[in-house]
Amino acid sequence: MKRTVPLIICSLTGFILIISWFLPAAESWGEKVTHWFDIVAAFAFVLGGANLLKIHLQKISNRRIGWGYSAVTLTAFLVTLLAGLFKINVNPSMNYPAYSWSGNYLDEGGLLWWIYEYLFVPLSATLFAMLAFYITSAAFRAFRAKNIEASILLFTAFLILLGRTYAGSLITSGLPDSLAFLRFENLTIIIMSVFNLAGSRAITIGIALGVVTTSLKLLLAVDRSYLGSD
Amino acid sequence: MFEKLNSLESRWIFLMTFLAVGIPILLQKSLPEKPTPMVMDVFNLVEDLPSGSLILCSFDFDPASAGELQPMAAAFVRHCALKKHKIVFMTLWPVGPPMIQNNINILKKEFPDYQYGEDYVNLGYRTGGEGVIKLITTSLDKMYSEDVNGTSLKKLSLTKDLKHIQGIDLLVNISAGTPGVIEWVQYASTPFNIKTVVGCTGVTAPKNYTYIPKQLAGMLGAIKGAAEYEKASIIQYPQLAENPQAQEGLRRMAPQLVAHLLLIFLIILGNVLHFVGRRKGLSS
Amino acid sequence: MKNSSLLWLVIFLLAGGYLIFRTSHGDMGISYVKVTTISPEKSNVQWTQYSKASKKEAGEENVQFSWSRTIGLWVAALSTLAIFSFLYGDNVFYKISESVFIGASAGYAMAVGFWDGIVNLLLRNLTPGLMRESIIPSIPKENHADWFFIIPLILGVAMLARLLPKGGWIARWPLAFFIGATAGFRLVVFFHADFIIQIQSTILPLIVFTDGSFDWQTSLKNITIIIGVLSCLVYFFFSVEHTGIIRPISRLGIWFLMITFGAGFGYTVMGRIALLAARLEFLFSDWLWLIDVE
Amino acid sequence: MVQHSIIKSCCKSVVVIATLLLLITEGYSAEPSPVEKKTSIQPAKNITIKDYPGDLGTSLIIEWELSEDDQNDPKKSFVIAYEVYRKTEKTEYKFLSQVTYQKNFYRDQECEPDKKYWYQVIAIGKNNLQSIPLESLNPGIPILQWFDSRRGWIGILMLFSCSLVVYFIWIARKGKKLKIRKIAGLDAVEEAVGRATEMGSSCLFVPGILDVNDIQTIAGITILSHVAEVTAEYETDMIVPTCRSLVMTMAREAVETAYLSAGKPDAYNEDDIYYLTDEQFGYVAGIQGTMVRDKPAACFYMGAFYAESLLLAETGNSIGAIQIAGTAMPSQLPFFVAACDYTLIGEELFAASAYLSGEPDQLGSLKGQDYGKLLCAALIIIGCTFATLSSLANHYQWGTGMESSFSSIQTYVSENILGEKGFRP
Repeated sequence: MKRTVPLIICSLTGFILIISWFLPAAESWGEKVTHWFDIVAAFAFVLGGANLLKIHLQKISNRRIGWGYSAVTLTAFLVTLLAGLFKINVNPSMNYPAYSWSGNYLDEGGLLWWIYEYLFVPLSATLFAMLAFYITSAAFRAFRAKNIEASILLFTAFLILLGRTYAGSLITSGLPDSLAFLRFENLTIIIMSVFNLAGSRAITIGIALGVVTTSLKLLLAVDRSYLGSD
Repeated sequence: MFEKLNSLESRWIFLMTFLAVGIPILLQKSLPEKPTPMVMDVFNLVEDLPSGSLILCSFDFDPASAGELQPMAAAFVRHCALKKHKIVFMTLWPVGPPMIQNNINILKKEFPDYQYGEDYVNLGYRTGGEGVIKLITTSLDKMYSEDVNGTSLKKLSLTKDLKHIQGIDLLVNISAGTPGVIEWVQYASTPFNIKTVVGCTGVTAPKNYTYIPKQLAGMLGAIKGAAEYEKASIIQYPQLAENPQAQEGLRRMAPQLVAHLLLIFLIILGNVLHFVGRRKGLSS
Repeated sequence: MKNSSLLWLVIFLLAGGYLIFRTSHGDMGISYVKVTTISPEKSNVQWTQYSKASKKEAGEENVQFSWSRTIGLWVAALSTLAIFSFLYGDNVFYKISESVFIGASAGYAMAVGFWDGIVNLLLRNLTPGLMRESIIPSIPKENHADWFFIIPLILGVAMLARLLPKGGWIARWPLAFFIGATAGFRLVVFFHADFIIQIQSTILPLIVFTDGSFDWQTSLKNITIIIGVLSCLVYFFFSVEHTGIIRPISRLGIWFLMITFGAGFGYTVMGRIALLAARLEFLFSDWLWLIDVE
Repeated sequence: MVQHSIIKSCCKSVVVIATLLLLITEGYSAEPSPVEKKTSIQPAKNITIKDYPGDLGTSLIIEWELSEDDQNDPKKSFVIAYEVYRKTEKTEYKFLSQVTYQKNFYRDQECEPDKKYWYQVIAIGKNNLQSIPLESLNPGIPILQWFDSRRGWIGILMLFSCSLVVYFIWIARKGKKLKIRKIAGLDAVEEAVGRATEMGSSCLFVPGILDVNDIQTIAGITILSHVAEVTAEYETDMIVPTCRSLVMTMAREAVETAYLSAGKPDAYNEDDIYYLTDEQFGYVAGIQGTMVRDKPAACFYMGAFYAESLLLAETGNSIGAIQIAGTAMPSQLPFFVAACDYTLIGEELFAASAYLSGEPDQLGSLKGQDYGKLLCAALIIIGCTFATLSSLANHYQWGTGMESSFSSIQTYVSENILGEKGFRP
């Protein structure tokens, strides 16, 4: 019972949605469910938040290594959450000054805006920017002509790297027009629109088949590990 | 020497990267970019539209990709304003509204004649991804009955007659991922034949190549695309040459060049080490 | 080891001293705001609004020094440096900013989830009247409750049964619902957009004539694309061992894939460098005032 | 003196050239531009109204031929837009919408089924010029349809592909042995966990950054359950930080079951599967920290990844972990391929759970999937053959009968079977 009912729910919902795709009257059902999902995901935040509180409180109360950092995490979490939920320091909307809650939670000047602007944005942008460092170290370490496959990977990357800057067009600008396709910027285009196109298309087709089969396995209850045990 | 290089710690590579990017920024030099045909296609599309055309800008990116995409967005917005086009802003990303605001601030500062409600409107964010696109091609007010400030769209002169986006003259989508280019192509530009141009990050550019020229009129890829667009704008509107903010992308091409060269150097170095190491391994 | 830590200490002290010196002279790291008083029509409520001002506007009327934003600027700059310090090795500064980041971003995600998911989606549709009176006065008068939104409400509450000591199994129902919905929805969407449409766009003539003469460039391009797609597909075959005739074909497929990956890698470099450039511009321009890009 | 005169004559010629240039440019700008001369514009031609197929009878498509004054180059085009007006049996013409130049259709989506609608199209030119209206003689009637016939062929192909999968699952259940080729990345799972055990350190499993409404995440979780069986056997710790609350819930269910079926329910610790934050880079920062502090010996990245792929893989590299990644995000595959020991490319991610489980019905589904690829290859080959034949027939003029039959087969394959038309002629 505890396992059968969810399996029935799963298959039923899935097959109804598949059929609805062919019926104009039911065209928007898939999107409706997406909306619902956003709502349920918002409810699920309670689970995540509770877990976050539990783990860090445990760490603090047990005085485990690094419990101080847990305290920092908890403080940051609670301050941000409250700033957001209570719209601290947010002015009402211009059009509805009488409604003190009508402002947007992220309006300039609010506490959440401050956290967003001066913590959230710089931190996430900096982590993203770290990729510039990792991409160079990965290129140095991994791009070695160990075998034919690796050499092809390395050579293509090399061509594209040159072709995408001023240096590349400078080096090959002397080529005559009859050999224009050998200019780096043109080689880049050929690689992108022929070889890359073929490779990406095959990957896309394969993924589509993988998604279809995985979905089918879920709907036919062949795959049910997500349901756990009784 | 060989042993030392072979066990080169990542820290030194990181330091080299830092210098390769940092020094050109401090020097503030820009390179002579030449707009490629693809970028010129996009530029001409905006340029050749009659003044007052209606342009929908969907800025689907977040602060993390703003480094790459904001110069592009700003270049589009400046160009539209110089051509006196009407702009409707929107975003499919929850963190998109500040990205729109950055560009509206440009309009406020550099084009004080541009009036909100008359020349541009900010619709803000709605959740739902492709669902939003599908709805606004049918009826705008089912998704957006009011703008980002809560003003009814019926009260703004630009949007009071706008029923859906089928009638817009150009769709500009600046996107860093999903929902973004693919959704706009699938649900707006293809079924309704809406002229669409996109600006996208270097990561997503390869995939988007498949849509050109049938479904997309043009694409700006990564910061190079932005730099070339800025260059094209400066050639057409020389007054932009005096505005350092209008050359963000161009300025970022100098660090690009040095960093690319560093990367090429490192790849070569890595391979030389690899072959030397293999020979040593064989001989011993 | 000791020498190097001493060296680092000296560098830190020098850098700190330099920052303090320049800040005390008002040469860097200061934020200004433009102050405007907002008094909406038909209302006696009034408030002051602050918006960002550049350092060039510093002397102007209505522009004043802002404590909160100056602190913010320093927080932003120092946390940027703290994250970068991870490249050298794990350290206390990185750990602090990591902890702050995890906490703040989780809190932020939840606040956004509450306002966008619960209020703007669920309550707006379920109780438009109440929302119009309180939080979202812009809801049009003609909007009525959409009772379908009872379903996600029930599913959401069922989800929370996990918190109960014994009712955890109820939480599987909403999960099963969404797994089923995802599977059904994605199955058709992927089959259509990524299978059928991709096959459709691969149907190309192998021999092309343009203006009455053989167009070898397009022909070669089309042939390469088709060979590439087919050989990659062969590589993905699972139920056949890659031996005999299959072996060279799947090998060719891998080569195509490797070119694709190499191209993707090379193309991405530009984007990543641009991101680093943007961060450094922030440090050099907004914070250190070494260059001026405003 | 001589110098002086040279300078003088130079100056003179400069003045003359400048005057000439000025005159030429003056002449250019003085000539009235063609736009201003125009006093009337040609209307659009041949309006047709059709029912929009596959809907509930709420839309009509109005098509026309472009006005002669409508040019692709906007600088030369006199027409800048078309206005569409509509009338019903009860009302007069009312403005409906405007579409831009070079566009020859409009989809009216505000109709009611079985009602009659007439349309009028007026070309709008620069300087507020208007053409005479082009009116439709026959009304359009939207028709309600319960089944979207455009999707008929797709339905058939989908049913066929799905039944292949179901058929092979059934065959496998009946006991037929199925062969599967080796997938190196998956053979390495046990080796990686074994090494972690030897070294006395833990494993790390990252199920991607999307929520459970993405198939990749679900595929990642099913792989997690198989990996968990291995770690349970080896009694190695495994930590699973998640980016979404629902993923955490689902992962806990899966891992608990895996430990149970491995006969080690006591070894399961709920707190090893924990929620970090929904934000992409906050999540990465957290995992990076865990990696450098706990130093897991084996890292698995299975699911949907964006930019964090390389951040994770390079950090994993710096701590010397064995790394196995799998994703169906094409843009991130290059980074995993470059920085990880083994990578499951696209489809292999979805095949992984079947491969790892080794259950006959799972393996059957893989076989079905392969037949899907055969179907795909067959369609491509048939389509390309007829496309080539029609191109050749066209060039060498093999006779109109042959030419048109080749091209009509090709058109039917790409536009009806694979395209937008479906069952419609």
